[in-house]
Amino acid sequence: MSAAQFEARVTANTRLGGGYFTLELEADAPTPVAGARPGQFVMLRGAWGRELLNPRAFSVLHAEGSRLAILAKPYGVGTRRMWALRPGDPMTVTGPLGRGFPDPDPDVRDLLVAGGVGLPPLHLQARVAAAAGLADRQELYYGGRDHHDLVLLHDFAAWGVAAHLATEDGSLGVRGRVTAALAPRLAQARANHERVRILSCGPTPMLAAVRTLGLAHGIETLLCLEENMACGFGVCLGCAVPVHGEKPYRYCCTDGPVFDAREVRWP
Amino acid sequence: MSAAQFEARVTANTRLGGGYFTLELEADAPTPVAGARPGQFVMLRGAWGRELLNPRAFSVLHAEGSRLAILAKPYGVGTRRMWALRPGDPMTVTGPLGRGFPDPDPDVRDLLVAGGVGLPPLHLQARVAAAAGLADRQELYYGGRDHHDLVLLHDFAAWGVAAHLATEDGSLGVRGRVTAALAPRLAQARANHERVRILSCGPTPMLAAVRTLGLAHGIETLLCLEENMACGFGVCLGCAVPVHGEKPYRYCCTDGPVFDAREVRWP
Amino acid sequence: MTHRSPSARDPASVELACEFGPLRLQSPILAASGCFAYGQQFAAFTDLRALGGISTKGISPLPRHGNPLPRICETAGGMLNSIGLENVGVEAFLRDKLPFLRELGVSVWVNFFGTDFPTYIDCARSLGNVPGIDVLELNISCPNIKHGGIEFGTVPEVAHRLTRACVEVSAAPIVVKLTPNAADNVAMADAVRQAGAMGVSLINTITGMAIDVRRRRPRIATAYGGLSGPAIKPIALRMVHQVATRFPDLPICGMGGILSGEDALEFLMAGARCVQVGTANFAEPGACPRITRELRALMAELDIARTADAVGGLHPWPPEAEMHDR
Amino acid sequence: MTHRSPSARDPASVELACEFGPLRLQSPILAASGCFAYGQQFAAFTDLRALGGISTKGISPLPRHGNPLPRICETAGGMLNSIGLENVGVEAFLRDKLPFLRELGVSVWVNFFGTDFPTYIDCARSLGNVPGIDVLELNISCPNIKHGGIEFGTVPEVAHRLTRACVEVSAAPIVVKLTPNAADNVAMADAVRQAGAMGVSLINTITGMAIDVRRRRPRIATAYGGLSGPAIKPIALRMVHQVATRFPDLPICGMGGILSGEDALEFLMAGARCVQVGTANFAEPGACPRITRELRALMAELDIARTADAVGGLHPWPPEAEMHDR
Ligand SMILES: Cc1cc2nc3c(=O)[nH]c(=O)nc-3n(C[C@H](O)[C@H](O)[C@H](O)COP(=O)(O)OP(=O)(O)OC[C@H]3O[C@@H](n4cnc5c(N)ncnc54)[C@H](O)[C@@H]3O)c2cc1C
Ligand SMILES: Cc1cc2nc3c(=O)[nH]c(=O)nc-3n(C[C@H](O)[C@H](O)[C@H](O)COP(=O)(O)OP(=O)(O)OC[C@H]3O[C@@H](n4cnc5c(N)ncnc54)[C@H](O)[C@@H]3O)c2cc1C
Ligand SMILES: Cc1cc2nc3c(=O)[nH]c(=O)nc-3n(C[C@H](O)[C@H](O)[C@H](O)COP(=O)(O)O)c2cc1C
Ligand SMILES: Cc1cc2nc3c(=O)[nH]c(=O)nc-3n(C[C@H](O)[C@H](O)[C@H](O)COP(=O)(O)O)c2cc1C
Ligand code: FES
Ligand code: FES
Repeated sequence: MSAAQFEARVTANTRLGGGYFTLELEADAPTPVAGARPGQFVMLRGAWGRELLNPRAFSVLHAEGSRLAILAKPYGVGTRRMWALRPGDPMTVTGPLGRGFPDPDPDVRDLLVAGGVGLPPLHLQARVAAAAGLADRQELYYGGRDHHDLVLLHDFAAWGVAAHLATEDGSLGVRGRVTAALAPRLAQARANHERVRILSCGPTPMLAAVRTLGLAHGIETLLCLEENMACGFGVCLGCAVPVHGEKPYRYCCTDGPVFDAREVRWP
Repeated sequence: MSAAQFEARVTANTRLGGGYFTLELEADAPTPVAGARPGQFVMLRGAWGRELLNPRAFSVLHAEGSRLAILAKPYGVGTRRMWALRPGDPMTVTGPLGRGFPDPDPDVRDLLVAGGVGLPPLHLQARVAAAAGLADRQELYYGGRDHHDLVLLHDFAAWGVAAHLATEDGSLGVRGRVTAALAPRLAQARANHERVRILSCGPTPMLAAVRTLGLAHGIETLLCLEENMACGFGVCLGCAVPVHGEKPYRYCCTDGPVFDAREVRWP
Repeated sequence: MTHRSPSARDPASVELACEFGPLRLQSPILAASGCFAYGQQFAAFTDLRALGGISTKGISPLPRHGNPLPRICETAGGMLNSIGLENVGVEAFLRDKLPFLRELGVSVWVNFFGTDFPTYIDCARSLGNVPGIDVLELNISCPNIKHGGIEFGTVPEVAHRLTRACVEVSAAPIVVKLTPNAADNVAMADAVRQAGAMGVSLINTITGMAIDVRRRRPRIATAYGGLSGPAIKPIALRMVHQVATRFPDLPICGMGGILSGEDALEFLMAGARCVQVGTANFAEPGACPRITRELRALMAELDIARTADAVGGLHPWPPEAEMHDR
Repeated sequence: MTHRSPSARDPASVELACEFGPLRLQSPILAASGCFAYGQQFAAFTDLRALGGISTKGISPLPRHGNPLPRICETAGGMLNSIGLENVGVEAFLRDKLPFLRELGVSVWVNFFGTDFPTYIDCARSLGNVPGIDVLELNISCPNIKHGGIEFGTVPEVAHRLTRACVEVSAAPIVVKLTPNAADNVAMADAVRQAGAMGVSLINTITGMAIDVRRRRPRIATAYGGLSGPAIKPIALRMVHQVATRFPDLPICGMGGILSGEDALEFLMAGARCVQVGTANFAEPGACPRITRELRALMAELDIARTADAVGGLHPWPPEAEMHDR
């Protein structure tokens, strides 16, 4: 699905608690973002004049026809402005960009490991799987600081996707990091020769821990990475990802954002 | 009345036609701008981040208690943003600044000569005079390109201030420039030894013509000038006005914006 | 909304085509080096054939992998980059990238650099004699590589020698891209002009820094990077104007923070014969064609018939005594 | 809204007081020259006693009337000014302005300049031996006057001689304000340091231009003016960092685009011992006290006990292989 740049308007900006919000946008006509795979992203820019030049990257949470939604949290100056957007405000969208996760596979269990604003790709993967009747092939492992950090849980419940929650303060699910919940599951899968793969998106330290676990258990691990992006379509070369192999870098926006954990040059 | 800086919210942004709009603002508590004289101004700045640094100057159109209103027209980047403001949007206000016109005087006729966004000081002068029962000592000479360029006429009518209108296309009042309407009035005043003075605000070419007329007739002429301003309170030295006398410049924001036409160093 | 004077002429009658030294460009709006890669990615979004030309990512004799990450961050009205001149190298460029560019029918500017005299000259020789390359843009100004780059761009005598050496081995005309980090751009322009440069491009990015106070470290891994975007436009316009005023016959390609047709026209009026659009392409793949449309409309409004008529010719301010009519 | 780590310490416990060479400042936040006049106008809006100090408008031996208008215009994230160093002159300054400043109890920096060696020295002598003046800030960097100004600021040997001559006649320590228009700020800093300057201020404005395309003329009457504001912050930070890295013992007063406490902290971490706030004062007469409050809160959040602990000490980026924990 080739990408396009188009104008859209905010139709809703919903505060979810914990600082999270979903932003829903609508264009005048159906857009190619409706065909986005889980893990693909859009570049968004508001009417920011000459102060903020570059758009910001957001994973597609959901898209259909002329509509699309993302999940975000105020972080720096761009996301703080997005937090304050109101219905009717204009945004410029470019997408869908990048390569997403593989399709759900009836023969494989997807262990969806999410943290923070890394939820959208896994939320969309679960949605797609559920629509294909493969909800029971998806298991969500979702961690955060506290219960405010875990959002959109009802969707997984509605789709019939099992959710394993972890919070650092124990206010929801098991107490601890998401990897604590994941580790025994990987051991079990290995013991049972079960075909599983890890699909993960979240803060980089979490991804690093997931990667270490996945590699240790010899389980296919796909990481959806974040890098600072100026363009999102392969021209600025800002979004280099350090990789093993012939060349030291690949590009988050065009080669990723989904990378095989083995490829990523992390310790 | 000493100036203050305070936060306010837009309560109304009213399109008047011809590109003009009035912006009404309200602060949490009464502000010193309520005591502004006609010709005094405020510096306004929206939530413009780091792109536009400096506030913009606007004559006080009306102020009472915690409320104030200005009249404007989209011109450059700042006024274009103001055009798009909506109720609830925040603005930072500093004012009242500068020195305004003299009080209405029962023994003198004020010939209020206005053009474009130069109307507010004269509108406020007429309002003040009317409140003091001196509406009949005020005469408005108001010119524009066409009838869209002449706004808020009903106020003058309500106050009982006579209005002499001129449009370049003849669509309202006499055809021609406002000076064409003013010139015979000055001749008449001189012939009758009538005590009149000119109070004028508008585009610089108009002010230059008014000044020439006033000087030619030996009539006291007060011009409310515009200069690029960064601060509005006398520190940047950006708003120099060329004057005759010992020093080549005075400052629009602190010495003005109202200057005696004789003082201004124009040809 | 705002009262705009109605167009003084039909926008369709505005002639954007212009000359840049011996070159004929169909429009003065080109894409800037490092901000357009080798053009392909833009084909999906926009019609590349409307451009005046494309300046490629800087090419070196051998491929380069670039700098460690993070490589970019945003600042007020600008961005810092420290890409490190990552590029595919001469050989892969000629094989994989040039055919696509040549096909477009727009003027092809190949931005290039070396790390010392021999590699610069090698590069000029390999690229400067290939059909379909219209200009070699000699980059003596990249702040992001350790060797070469900046020192070539700040000492007039060195720039002179380097330019002369490249001119001698290249059939394609050489346009030297000057760095704003030099003390005196006029002296630099003079040096390369006398060495046979056909023209100059200015400006490249300005060395800058940003700090993440929470992590107490620079925002980009190399600490310093190149500042681009509207933040630098006033500096770029001043430099273009200085050089154009001093050397009215030297073709100048102006750039730095162009986001709109009006920005482009500012550069033309400052004395540039054509301009490049850089950072704007990242947010908006269709930036160049939009800016071209805006320039055309603005020239029509201001009754400027041809690009050449827009170049230079700034009016001085009248004496203060006559300023009442501004 | 955003999750901020709760303050690591009580903001009230943060010690803003700091040393700048022999001076003790009660806060590292000063008001910048030319952006605060002589202080009086701000008294109506804000408590001046909370400042670390005030740098006055540049003073010359005789009063100056400044440049023709228009003198200012805004650019993306910045503004251009060409005030032309208008000032009341030494005599009126000492008589009418200094008493007010001295009363405040904050450190008084008198920014000064001449048009040639004798007038510079004259000025240093008249101002440098007056009680209540804590620093003479030697402005060798103003782009807006025809004579003096820029040439003094770009040639290290000239700056050295000028600084030495001023140091010799002034009891007050001399801080030299360097210009970003020089090729090599490190060389300039070295030259004035060796000439006996107590410290350096950087940066002054950068020469820039803006064009009104509709009137086809420069936006300010002198065509070129000085660019200030957030647009130049990355350039200023880089220059402060370069000089601080090279001369860790030389006190640096950093400035350029500071609008917030976080901006100020960036300058401290780049190596400045104190900072000045310029353009921000125009929009917000209370900018300096607000920035001071923000700096205090941010230092508390980051568990920085004293201003001195905020200065310098940037962490380098870890090798890429360890970057996953960023
Ligand atoms: C492929 C992709 C998908 C993403 N999906 C989402 C999403 O669904 N929801 C969401 O909330 N966010 C998502 N992000 C992150 C989002 O793009 C950043 O939070 C956003 O760019 C921050 O913008 P800002 O203006 O708020 O912060 P800035 O002020 O631009 O940045 C503040 C600081 O954050 C750093 N920074 C900025 N962007 C990133 C980044 N991408 N990674 C690491 N550090 C960064 C900057 O260097 C700077 O230090 C995604 C990023 C990528 C690359
Ligand atoms: C004392 C005073 C009272 C004013 N009262 C009103 C008012 O009641 N209503 C109203 O609509 N406007 C008023 N103005 C004018 C208003 O301040 C400007 O229109 C505004 O600053 C333009 O801002 P902008 O961002 O839209 O334009 P900018 O993009 O800032 O400016 C565009 C161009 O206009 C020039 N310019 C900007 N300001 C001025 C100026 N003041 N005079 C001449 N040229 C200028 C700039 O140099 C630039 O070339 C007043 C100005 C002053 C000084
Ligand atoms: C990410 C990036 C990469 C760049 N790479 C190059 C390059 O390889 N060679 C070069 O001469 N200039 C390079 N530049 C500089 C631009 O061509 C241009 O001179 C500069 O960015 C100013 O223009 P702008 O403000 O429109 O971006 C690069 C700029 C950016 C932002
Ligand atoms: C209107 C204006 C006038 C200035 N006048 C002086 C001056 O007289 N002497 C001086 O050394 N610097 C002067 N400066 C420079 C500032 O002190 C400061 O170095 C520069 O503006 C960068 O800081 P900022 O971005 O916070 O404004 C002036 C700056 C402005 C904007
Ligand atoms: S974001 Fe520009 S190349 Fe990836
Ligand atoms: S606007 Fe700053 S001195 Fe008048």
